[in-house]
Amino acid sequence: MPVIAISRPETVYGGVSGGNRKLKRANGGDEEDVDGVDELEYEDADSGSDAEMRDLDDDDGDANDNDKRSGFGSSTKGSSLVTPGELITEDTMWMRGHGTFSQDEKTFSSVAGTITRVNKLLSVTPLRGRYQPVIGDHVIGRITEVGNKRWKVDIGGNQDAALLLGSVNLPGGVLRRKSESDELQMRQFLKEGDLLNAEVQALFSDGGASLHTRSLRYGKLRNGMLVQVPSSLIIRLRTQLYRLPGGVDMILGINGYIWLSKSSKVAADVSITRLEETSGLEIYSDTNEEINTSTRENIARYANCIRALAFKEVGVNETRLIAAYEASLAYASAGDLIEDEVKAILAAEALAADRSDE
Amino acid sequence: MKYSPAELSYLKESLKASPPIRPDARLETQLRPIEAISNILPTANGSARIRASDGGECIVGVKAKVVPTSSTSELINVDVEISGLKENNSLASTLSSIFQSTLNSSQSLRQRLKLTSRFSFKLFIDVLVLSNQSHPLGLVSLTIYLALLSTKLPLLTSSTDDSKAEEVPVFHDDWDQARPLCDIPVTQSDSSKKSDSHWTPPLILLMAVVGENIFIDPTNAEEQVASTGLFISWSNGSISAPLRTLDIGSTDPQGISSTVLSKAYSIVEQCGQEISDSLTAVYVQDEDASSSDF
Amino acid sequence: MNLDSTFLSVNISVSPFSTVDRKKRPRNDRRIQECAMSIQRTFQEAIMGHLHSRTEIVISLHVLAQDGGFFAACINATSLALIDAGVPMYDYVSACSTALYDSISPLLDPNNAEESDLPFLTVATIGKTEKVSMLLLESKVPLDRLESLIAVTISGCHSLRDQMDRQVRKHGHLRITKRSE
Amino acid sequence: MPKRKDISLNERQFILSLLKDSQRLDGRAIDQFRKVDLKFGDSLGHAEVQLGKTRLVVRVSAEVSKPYEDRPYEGTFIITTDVSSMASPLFENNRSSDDEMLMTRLIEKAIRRSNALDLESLCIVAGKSCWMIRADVHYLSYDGGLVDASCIGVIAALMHFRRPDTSIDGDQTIIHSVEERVPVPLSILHVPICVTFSFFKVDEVPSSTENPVAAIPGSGQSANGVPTADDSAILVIDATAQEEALRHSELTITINKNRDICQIAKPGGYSVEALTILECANKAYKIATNITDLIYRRLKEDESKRNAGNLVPLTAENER
Amino acid sequence: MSVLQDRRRVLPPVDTIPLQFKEDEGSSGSKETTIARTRTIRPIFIKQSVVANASGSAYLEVEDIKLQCSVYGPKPIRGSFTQQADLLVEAKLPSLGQDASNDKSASIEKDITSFVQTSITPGIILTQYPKSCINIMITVISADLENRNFKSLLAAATNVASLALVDAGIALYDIVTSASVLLSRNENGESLYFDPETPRESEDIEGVLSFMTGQDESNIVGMWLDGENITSKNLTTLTESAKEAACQIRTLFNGVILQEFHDKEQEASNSK
Repeated sequence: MPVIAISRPETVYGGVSGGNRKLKRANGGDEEDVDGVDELEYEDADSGSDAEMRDLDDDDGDANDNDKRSGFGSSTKGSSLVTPGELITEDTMWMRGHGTFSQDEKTFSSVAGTITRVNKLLSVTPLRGRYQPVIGDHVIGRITEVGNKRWKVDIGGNQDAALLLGSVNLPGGVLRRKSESDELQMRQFLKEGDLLNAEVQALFSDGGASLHTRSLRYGKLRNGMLVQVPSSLIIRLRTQLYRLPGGVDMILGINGYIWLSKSSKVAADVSITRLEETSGLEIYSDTNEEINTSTRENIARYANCIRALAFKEVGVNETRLIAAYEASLAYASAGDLIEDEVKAILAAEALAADRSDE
Repeated sequence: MKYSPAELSYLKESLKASPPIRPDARLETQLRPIEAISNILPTANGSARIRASDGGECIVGVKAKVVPTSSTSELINVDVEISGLKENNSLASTLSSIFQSTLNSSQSLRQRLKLTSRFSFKLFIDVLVLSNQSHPLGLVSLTIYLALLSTKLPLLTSSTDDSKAEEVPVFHDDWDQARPLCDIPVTQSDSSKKSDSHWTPPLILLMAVVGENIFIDPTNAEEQVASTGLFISWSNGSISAPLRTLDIGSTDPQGISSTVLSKAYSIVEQCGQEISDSLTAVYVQDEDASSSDF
Repeated sequence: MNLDSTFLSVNISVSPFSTVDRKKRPRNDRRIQECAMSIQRTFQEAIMGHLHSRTEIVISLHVLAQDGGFFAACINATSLALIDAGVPMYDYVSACSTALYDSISPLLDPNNAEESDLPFLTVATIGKTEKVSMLLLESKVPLDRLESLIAVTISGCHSLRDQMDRQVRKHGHLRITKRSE
Repeated sequence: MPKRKDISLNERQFILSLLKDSQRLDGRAIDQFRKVDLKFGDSLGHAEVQLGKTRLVVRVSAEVSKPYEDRPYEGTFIITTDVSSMASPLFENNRSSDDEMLMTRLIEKAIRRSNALDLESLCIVAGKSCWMIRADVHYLSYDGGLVDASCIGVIAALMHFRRPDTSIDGDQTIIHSVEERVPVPLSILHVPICVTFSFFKVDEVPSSTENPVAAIPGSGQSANGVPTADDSAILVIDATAQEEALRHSELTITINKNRDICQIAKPGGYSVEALTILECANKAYKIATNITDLIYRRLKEDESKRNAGNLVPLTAENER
Repeated sequence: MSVLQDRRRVLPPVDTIPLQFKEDEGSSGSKETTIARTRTIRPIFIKQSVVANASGSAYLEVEDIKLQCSVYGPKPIRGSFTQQADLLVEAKLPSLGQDASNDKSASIEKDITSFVQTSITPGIILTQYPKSCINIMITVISADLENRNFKSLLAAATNVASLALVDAGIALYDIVTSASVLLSRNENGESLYFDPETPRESEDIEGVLSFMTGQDESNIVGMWLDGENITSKNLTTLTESAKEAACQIRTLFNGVILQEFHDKEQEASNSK
């Protein structure tokens, strides 16, 4: 196995600003790569950049651009791509959602992304962007600040979410009133850096969110590690808790934070009546359980599989992840999974499995 | 970034185990994949850009200037800028000082920069760390290595002996006549054919120590649970100065044993050559690519 | 600070190796600071900041090589980066510069040598309008030549807007196909 | 141009609606420059400018210094702008805000970069010694238009200033005292004048008489700043402090009597039609002509006052 | 402000150059002493509690190296909560105004800071002081940076910081001591010197290592080796001999600390 895998870049710095020499250097002659990166990949990227160069050369200083606008009309179909300032529709029947703005009764896009329509609501989903909380989302967050009767939680959104002292389970039962002594020992429950899973309870008008952990499914996370992927790769499903082969549990936070941990003995869902018995101070414990080597290895392997899916921008779900995991078993050392070409293979396997599943 | 106690203890136990389990299942001696390219800056004598798989990115530009040899004791100037941090912050100045002293202590590099009895080239190595998740030392070292490999100096056309009459050096106009600063082996891993004058830039490898285990190219999480950071330099096929411990942001710094130290030594001995060969291959390829353009 | 809108902060760092002669610029160089501030004010107007109150967007620009059009390139790069980050904007902001040659003919997108000898002006527009969002002229130009200079520059901006749009689309399609494979 | 001052909502609406009807609080027309009051002090190179309630003093001084290495044949010239809380509590001492930085840059570009002062005439011995001219601007009171006023002050003070004469004797440079030889005026190549235009968005301005322009249909999004096709901004010349705090963007044009634009700066903000900018340039030219004439008139008055007591007038020395 | 310039003082002409004094000959130490002394350290003068208003302080002198270190803290920090104390080390070189290259002395200060910080942090029980910070200021009163061994200065700086920490009564796992060594290599073979005075020659290896000598395992807390072609055997020799030297220093320190403690107790009982 190589100590280090080095690939050469697919794209180059800004086509608009750079000198030609820079572009040629990076694009020319990619016949052989350093350590066997997928040939096809390269050629694709290459021809792309070549075309890019031609475009720039041809059009330099050419102010005539009417040919472009004609393409805009087609944007009403399917999952077509729109860019900021592009006219989406002149029809006034549509309600304007995220990613749009209106002017003279016309609707324009404000981001680069794809158009989505739900009934009469027209919105544009950006290709990239930070997580936008929705009520009911199961998310994973990290405490950034302990404040006055509330914690600030990083959930990968534009703003930190708030977790009120009143929205968590405290030792001694769920329905207990929060006392002043609770307020003083907030840092004993959750402190800066702690990870927890929670549900988005409410949204504020300024885009902020508030969370709650009033269920045994939620609370502090232990016995494992976190993997982060873009939130756009996670699909909202009925449940976000999965038990994976190999003794690993996964919580798929809608915000793209994924928690992999040792399978717990208790079933994921506990009836609400048993809540009080189980919510001692140990739910805020920082000590991990005994975790054996094979579980640790599996967790690392799953983490690499998730990273492989994210690398190819493949949405993460249970079927795909298990398929990727099974495909990864062909590599005895999970360390091989960090190479780009292996990642691509795993992602392809995952997609194939998902398709045949349907 | 701050981690939770549970995460840190999970990580520490995994890394202390025998064999250790890294969070990305890498071997102790395995580096993360990188994306590298040399000669990206038209205004520099040599340059390189490396992107790490965790999003870290570093750009290095090398520029040479003719100076009277007597005017300066240091012929190599290294300047590190880290995006998002203030100018002259301690991380950037630590890095500058590490690379500056390492490169300046190399006699053969100084020899190569000498032009005439009165004049030499002075190298300005400017490092720009665009983003870094983990400690940038390793990334910067790889990029400087590649940038120095790609560095070319114009060919001197005036006489090399100016001890009698002072004469400002004159150079050849044709860039194709420029000579490379470093020796590039014709075939890779052909390190046996080394002569005394052979010189390649030093490579500094950063490692994290956790318990009795050593991890090359540590991730941010690994750095936090490490006892200490350790870096060892690989130069011209052997271990060279500096060997140093380094604070890499451990939450619980501890001492290390001499067994661990010798283990680190053998790890660098094992993979130093392979890493420098891989980077040389990148340069050779970039060179071929650019020459086929013309 | 205005809490009703996103706060943009712009940092420009110019690498010492970006010019032919190595030159280390202090980060508080006033020309660079002025440039950063103009970019901040230009984009504050172009992004829909009211959607993200109490937030900050940090824009870091690193200039690696310079050969004219410094300011314009910074603006165009910022535009593309904001779109890539999914920040809602009314339209692309595109910028371009034009030099005046021989006191008569406008010269679009001058390079370094041309910029140092000729007067030139930089204009930024939001979308394809005749409206000027940012305008900077730092050298002497006869009043009667101003109109043609601005006109040429605006058309340059419009052309750049289309070129940028093409790249964004190309990149977007690539990502969509990647995702729906 | 200090950091935004808080203005009550009522005040804001009142000022904006007045502007919409082309009226201003101080009774000026929206494109009227305030009366410039220019005085010279007893010493040479001391000018005082008053623009409405804005007041400043400029003091020019000269000393012998060493030229920059890369420009051995030129003297040096620096302008310092010292905005302190004396002018207005909005300014903090020793801390320059972004706006102050822009202002300093503008004055510098208008006068120094436009070569209003002939630097080569300041050279004494090439590469060895030269005159360093220094213009210190002190602000006494602030009510908008700092750039415009400073520019008038600096250029007038430079024209008023006389530096000691020098002569070279072998490798010695002799600086003659005022008593010994008549001091020499600086060589001013042209007179740049700054005019600042302020723009206000139409759609944010409630009209006092009619209902608001082009009602935007109640969409979820506020229509703030949407560049609509037919609105044009309200253009105001020489804004007061209040107007400066409310404006949506500004444009500073520096122009001289020879119809040379020395500098234009519109650092972002609300967009303006290109044609409006041309219109502004033409207006700026007219204003600049008037102000230039005023400066010359005042200089002449000052000179005749100074010469009144003198037996020998200095005209022969000055006319060149 | 357009230029940063001191306007309160009358400045000298722009092209002024500072005064330069003639080299004082024969002041630099002769090399013979180094050769004579191999596996012993130079005599050290130590004094604790030298700065009255610091929490703890120490003074250390080895020939031309004169160092003073003061410790302030633990004191509370403002802002967000921290689980353990922040340690802040700062080193200051003598600024005699004669050093034209300010950059260089800044980089030396950084080197001292970074080495001392790495070395002494593992010795301090930081978790005992949450939401607080400990400041360690090392002042180099005198040191010849040009002709003397820099590693020996680093070792001395670490040692003086350790002593100051003890004086401040801060909870420690162990006292960190540091020693410099030089392995000279030439055709006659290898020879080893403790606490070298002069910098290494091109073939030599020099280094400084910090230890927590009270612990059997994992006791290397800081290391900096310089030299070319370092073999695995060289490494072992250097670490082992540095440890021996560090132990010597530790023994010395123990005596001083105990003596100081006794003196204080004596004083306290006398005053009663």
